[in-house]
Amino acid sequence: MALSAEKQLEMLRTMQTIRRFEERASEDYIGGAIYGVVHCYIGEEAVATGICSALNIDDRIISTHRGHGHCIAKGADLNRMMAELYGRATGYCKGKGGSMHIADFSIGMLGANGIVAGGIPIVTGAGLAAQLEGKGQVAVSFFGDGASNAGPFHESINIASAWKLPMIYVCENNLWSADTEAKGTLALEDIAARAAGYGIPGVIVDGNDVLAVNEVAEAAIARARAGEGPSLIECKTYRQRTHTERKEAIDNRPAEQVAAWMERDPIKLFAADLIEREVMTEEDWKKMEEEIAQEVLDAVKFAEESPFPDPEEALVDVFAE
Amino acid sequence: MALSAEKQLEMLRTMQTIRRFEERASEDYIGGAIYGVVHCYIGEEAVATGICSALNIDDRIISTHRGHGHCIAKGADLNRMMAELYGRATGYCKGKGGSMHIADFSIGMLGANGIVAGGIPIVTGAGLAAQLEGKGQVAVSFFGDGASNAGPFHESINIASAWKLPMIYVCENNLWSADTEAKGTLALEDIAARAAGYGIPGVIVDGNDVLAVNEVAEAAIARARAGEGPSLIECKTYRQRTHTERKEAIDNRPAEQVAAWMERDPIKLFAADLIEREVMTEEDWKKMEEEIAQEVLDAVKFAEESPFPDPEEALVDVFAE
Amino acid sequence: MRTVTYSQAGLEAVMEEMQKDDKTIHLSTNAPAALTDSFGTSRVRATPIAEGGFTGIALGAAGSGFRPIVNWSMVTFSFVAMDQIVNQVSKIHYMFGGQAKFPITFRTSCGGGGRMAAQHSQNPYSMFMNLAGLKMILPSTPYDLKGLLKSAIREDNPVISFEAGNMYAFEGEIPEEEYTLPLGEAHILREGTDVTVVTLGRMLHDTLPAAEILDKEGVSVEIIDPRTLVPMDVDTIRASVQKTGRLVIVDAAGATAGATAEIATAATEHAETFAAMKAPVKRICAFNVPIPYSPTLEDHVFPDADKILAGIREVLA
Amino acid sequence: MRTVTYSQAGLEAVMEEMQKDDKTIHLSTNAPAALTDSFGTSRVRATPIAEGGFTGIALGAAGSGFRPIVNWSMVTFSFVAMDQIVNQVSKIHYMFGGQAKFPITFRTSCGGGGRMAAQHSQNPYSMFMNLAGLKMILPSTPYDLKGLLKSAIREDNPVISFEAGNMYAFEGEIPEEEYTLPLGEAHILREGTDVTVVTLGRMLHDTLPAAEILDKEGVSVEIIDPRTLVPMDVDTIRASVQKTGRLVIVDAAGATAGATAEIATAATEHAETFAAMKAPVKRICAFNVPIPYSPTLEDHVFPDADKILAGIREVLA
Ligand SMILES: Cc1ncc(C[n+]2csc(CCOP(=O)(O)OP(=O)(O)O)c2C)c(N)n1
Ligand SMILES: Cc1ncc(C[n+]2csc(CCOP(=O)(O)OP(=O)(O)O)c2C)c(N)n1
Ligand SMILES: [Mg+2]
Ligand SMILES: [Mg+2]
Repeated sequence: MALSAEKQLEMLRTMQTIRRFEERASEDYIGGAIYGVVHCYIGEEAVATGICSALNIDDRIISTHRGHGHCIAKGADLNRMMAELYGRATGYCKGKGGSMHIADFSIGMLGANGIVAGGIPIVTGAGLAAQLEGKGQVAVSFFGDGASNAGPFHESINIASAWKLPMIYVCENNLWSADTEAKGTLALEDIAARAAGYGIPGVIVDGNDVLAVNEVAEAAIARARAGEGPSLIECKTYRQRTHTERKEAIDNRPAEQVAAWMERDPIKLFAADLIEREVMTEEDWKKMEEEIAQEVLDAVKFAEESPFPDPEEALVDVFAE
Repeated sequence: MALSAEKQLEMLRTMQTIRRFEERASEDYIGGAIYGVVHCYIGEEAVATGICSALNIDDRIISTHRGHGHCIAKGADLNRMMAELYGRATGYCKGKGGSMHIADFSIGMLGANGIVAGGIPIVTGAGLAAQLEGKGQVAVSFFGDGASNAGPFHESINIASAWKLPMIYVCENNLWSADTEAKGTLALEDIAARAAGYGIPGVIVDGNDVLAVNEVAEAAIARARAGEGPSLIECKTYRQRTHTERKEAIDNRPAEQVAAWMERDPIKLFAADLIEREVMTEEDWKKMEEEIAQEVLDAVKFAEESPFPDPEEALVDVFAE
Repeated sequence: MRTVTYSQAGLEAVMEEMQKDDKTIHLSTNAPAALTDSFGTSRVRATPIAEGGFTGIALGAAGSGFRPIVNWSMVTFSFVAMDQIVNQVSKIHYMFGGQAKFPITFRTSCGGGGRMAAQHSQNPYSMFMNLAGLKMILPSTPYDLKGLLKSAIREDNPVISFEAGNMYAFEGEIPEEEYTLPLGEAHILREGTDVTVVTLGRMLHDTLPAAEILDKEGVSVEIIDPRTLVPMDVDTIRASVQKTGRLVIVDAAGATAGATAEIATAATEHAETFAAMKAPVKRICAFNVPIPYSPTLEDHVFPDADKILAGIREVLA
Repeated sequence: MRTVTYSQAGLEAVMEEMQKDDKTIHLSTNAPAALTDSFGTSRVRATPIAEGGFTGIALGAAGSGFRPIVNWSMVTFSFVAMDQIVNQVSKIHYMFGGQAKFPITFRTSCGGGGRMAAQHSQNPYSMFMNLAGLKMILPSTPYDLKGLLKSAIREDNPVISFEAGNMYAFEGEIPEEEYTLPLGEAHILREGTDVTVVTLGRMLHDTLPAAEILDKEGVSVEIIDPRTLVPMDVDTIRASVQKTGRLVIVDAAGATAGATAEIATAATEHAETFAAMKAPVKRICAFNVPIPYSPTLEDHVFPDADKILAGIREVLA
């Protein structure tokens, strides 16, 4: 099914929004306005975008420590995201979470999660909820190649397959987990091969090609909505930046590997494709970029003008009232 | 490679020893001389025997909650085993462990383990030790179908395959985990299919055929000793008794399923085979059974005559001195 | 009133609450027949042996509008799920700024006395108390279990029910009509003026006879069962110690950094209570060892009526 | 003497012990370059992100003649390995009747202050104290870290080294020559007669200035750093409280069932110590909440020099 021009432009917009938001987040982290740790999704935007553009608002997703992309792709508000990074009371978590814990349950975004693989069971529970509700919703778990070596991956995907939960497991295989190469931590080339251990489909897709990702997502989602159970999708992708933002970040990945993947920047590729296919003009693209840049500036302004939480707020929210 | 007559008879002896030991353990559990909980291996003797008869004394194994068979197959002393079940000071664990925690590190038996899947990482560490020592030892992990759904299974086998550890993972698929059918907890017929997720061989074998088990074990062990890494062996078998011994045990498994497997009793099959192949006579078999019966009686006597540990012993062994 | 076992009381609580609210679901490795019969295998799930997995699944279902009841069975199996319990369940409401509710009830049997050895015997509740974000009950009778568990299931927060594994056959009376017991209220089982004895869980039943014996000797013992570990009703305990001047705490867990240490300190850090104290606090606890198998060993590890009696006498001396 | 960072001190301890004994191996998700360079990738393993798996692997290697050093990195990642820690590591020597030794050292960074939020900030050591079978160190200086960690690596038992994550850049002096510090001996950093202040881990550095201020006011503060949580040197603490009559305990963990509760109770349950006490015990702790991200929130959660000063004054009043 060919996607409408509008839809495709929306996807490009999402990808570029993630890019620009994170470029600014990185800057402000180095500058000191954002604290703790920031993991950028830059280079992997096609994954979150390709998947989430096939979802409805009441479908649910969960993210990882590298969460901005999933938030934005699921429709989160940039202002409240940036305010959260700035540690302000107007942030999604009132300043309690920061970059690693942005969530928006109202749009089915069950949160970034700081524990590798920790979110996979949780979103599988959203899949159980969807099955019990019987309204055809699905749930999507995003996780890294590193997470696919962890117990919760196995336990969750096994339960989902045994119970035929409407789940899509999306492995963002960016070839590295922090400074450790995937190669040394698993004896497989393709994580999708693990699907065989659960009797479910496992597909491999170019994670830097948003339309390709969207296509496999549509198929997996249709399968899930039809009650046929979970799928595993492996997206081959790469992070363009170091594992976390640092003032003097040292990238220990081979320079040629980095360079090769920079060539295949998912946004450049998609923008060029859209221009070539005359879905948009260079002009349109420039305008879109400018609009997005402005949105990010607005978000920063919102964050900057927001108050820090009152210290006593630290004692609130331990329990729901 | 054909096994010597002597070796085959030794295997039969091991199987029958497990059987008789556990029949008595069950009796004494019901009678009150053995405490806590007893999980019988009866019906699955061919697995431990087939595997362990391919191992050397300095190879290491780990067991599960259902541990007597692995202990005996690895060469543990019946007296000290029975004394442990009787809670006596002369037991393998000085009465601290009981049925679920019999270990004999001097013969490479790293213990029964009461936590489902809990032993799998531990014995994988023995595999790491073997690799570091470089003397060609291997390590074997026994675990159930139920355990194969647990995180530690996945994490361990993944690490072993990434590091090419000299490991053999032996899944005793007896179709049930306690009162829950394997069918409902995983969407696969064959657990061996999980090997594909780690890029290692996965083989299926009739777990009630001790020679067949031994054959696949030899191959996997040779591979491991050669530094080619781990294998997964799935043994299709069945427990003839309920999950644990109980005064009035209720078996909720289908009666036909139980009956069909009783037909395929691994000891009866192997004894008949040995007689048919004239490796032994009916007479020999009877004599062997009697000798074993006597050994078990001796073990009971040893246990009965051993003292209970002094209460103050409870405070010893928290730390090694 | 009618007589039910501790086990039955727990089941009734679950049944009644599942009847009442079809958003309640049940997860455990062995699905209880009574539940599947009444509510079907859709709401009552037999899970694979993957406590971490299904604890997380329960959390996600809770965040998606359901009210899961999870039975971990033995508390020692809960350690398999500890990342989900500590990093997710206890923190998620807070770290997301309170935007969603996570009503989950965890049931688990703890303790010892069953000759089950170290991996199936433990009273580790204090490990969970240091966390923030989990409520915890420790019911000592069928009446308490049913009433507290029903409140737990209705709570909009995660609650762990630490149940005494060797008490499931223990009988007690409960009312015919429906009732609940509030979380966070201690129960004074016996009023007294000479010494306050705080008992945790099943230790109550070994303490009551000791109190009777002392009563005959003219010593008046006040017995308090906190019933809820978090939130702890320290006010009731402090008021009692202010009256009696003496505090003994009895627990079938090891003392070190245990619930008993917390209760002791709740008294001794409180000015009025400290001022009223006539004797050192006394912890009567299990020895800090893994639980051994053999009866002679295991029986030595846990407090019993004799040790409790001796311990109380010590602070009266 | 020479000046090294806390981080360097830890690394030196590991390097020296790995040099000495080729049965030592190192496991962590990120293999430190300094170690792989010196000892190769065979002894220094970069593991998959599977803390449960590699904790168990370390245990099995320990039972097979090796001396693994495991670095969990953040303590919150250790919860993923909790079944291995609680059910296996802490119990295995005991439940097998002492037949084999399991020498393992676990290193982990704990604490807060880094704006890392709830899943990367915690001081959960008291959770492990209630277990039996694990020793634990909590070093507050580079000198202590190196000396204690070397002893830990030489121990024939599992030891956890709880290191303050926000202290890795902290500098201090260590001797040129080799040294070790024994486990189980508290360190009296400052003698005094009016009040005993027990500080845990990095809290020492916020307490010292408070003591200086009080000194100028004529109040004599004794500061004790237990250095080892298990075994805890209660004798030193009790002797001090018997001298000063007052006990304050400072911890960057929540109070509930914390190490502070244990230390408080070790004093108040001891007859001579209790008799000498002139004021209620005082815990100065982090609030019992998950650790929040925003600086204004996080700074409010942990004790600081002002809160410590105020707390000490309170027991002197
Ligand atoms: C249980 C756990 N262990 C370790 C970490 C530290 N850590 C954070 S991200 C990361 C790498 C994750 O790799 P991957 O899953 O491939 O995701 P990526 O960062 O590549 O997107 C590690 C080791 C953690 N957060 N949680
Ligand atoms: C982590 C954990 N969860 C639950 C249990 C309770 N339990 C003991 S044995 C068992 C079934 C194990 O099934 P399987 O692995 O197939 O082994 P089998 O008993 O069939 O040999 C269960 C659920 C346990 N011991 N450990
Ligand atoms: Mg990765
Ligand atoms: Mg089974």
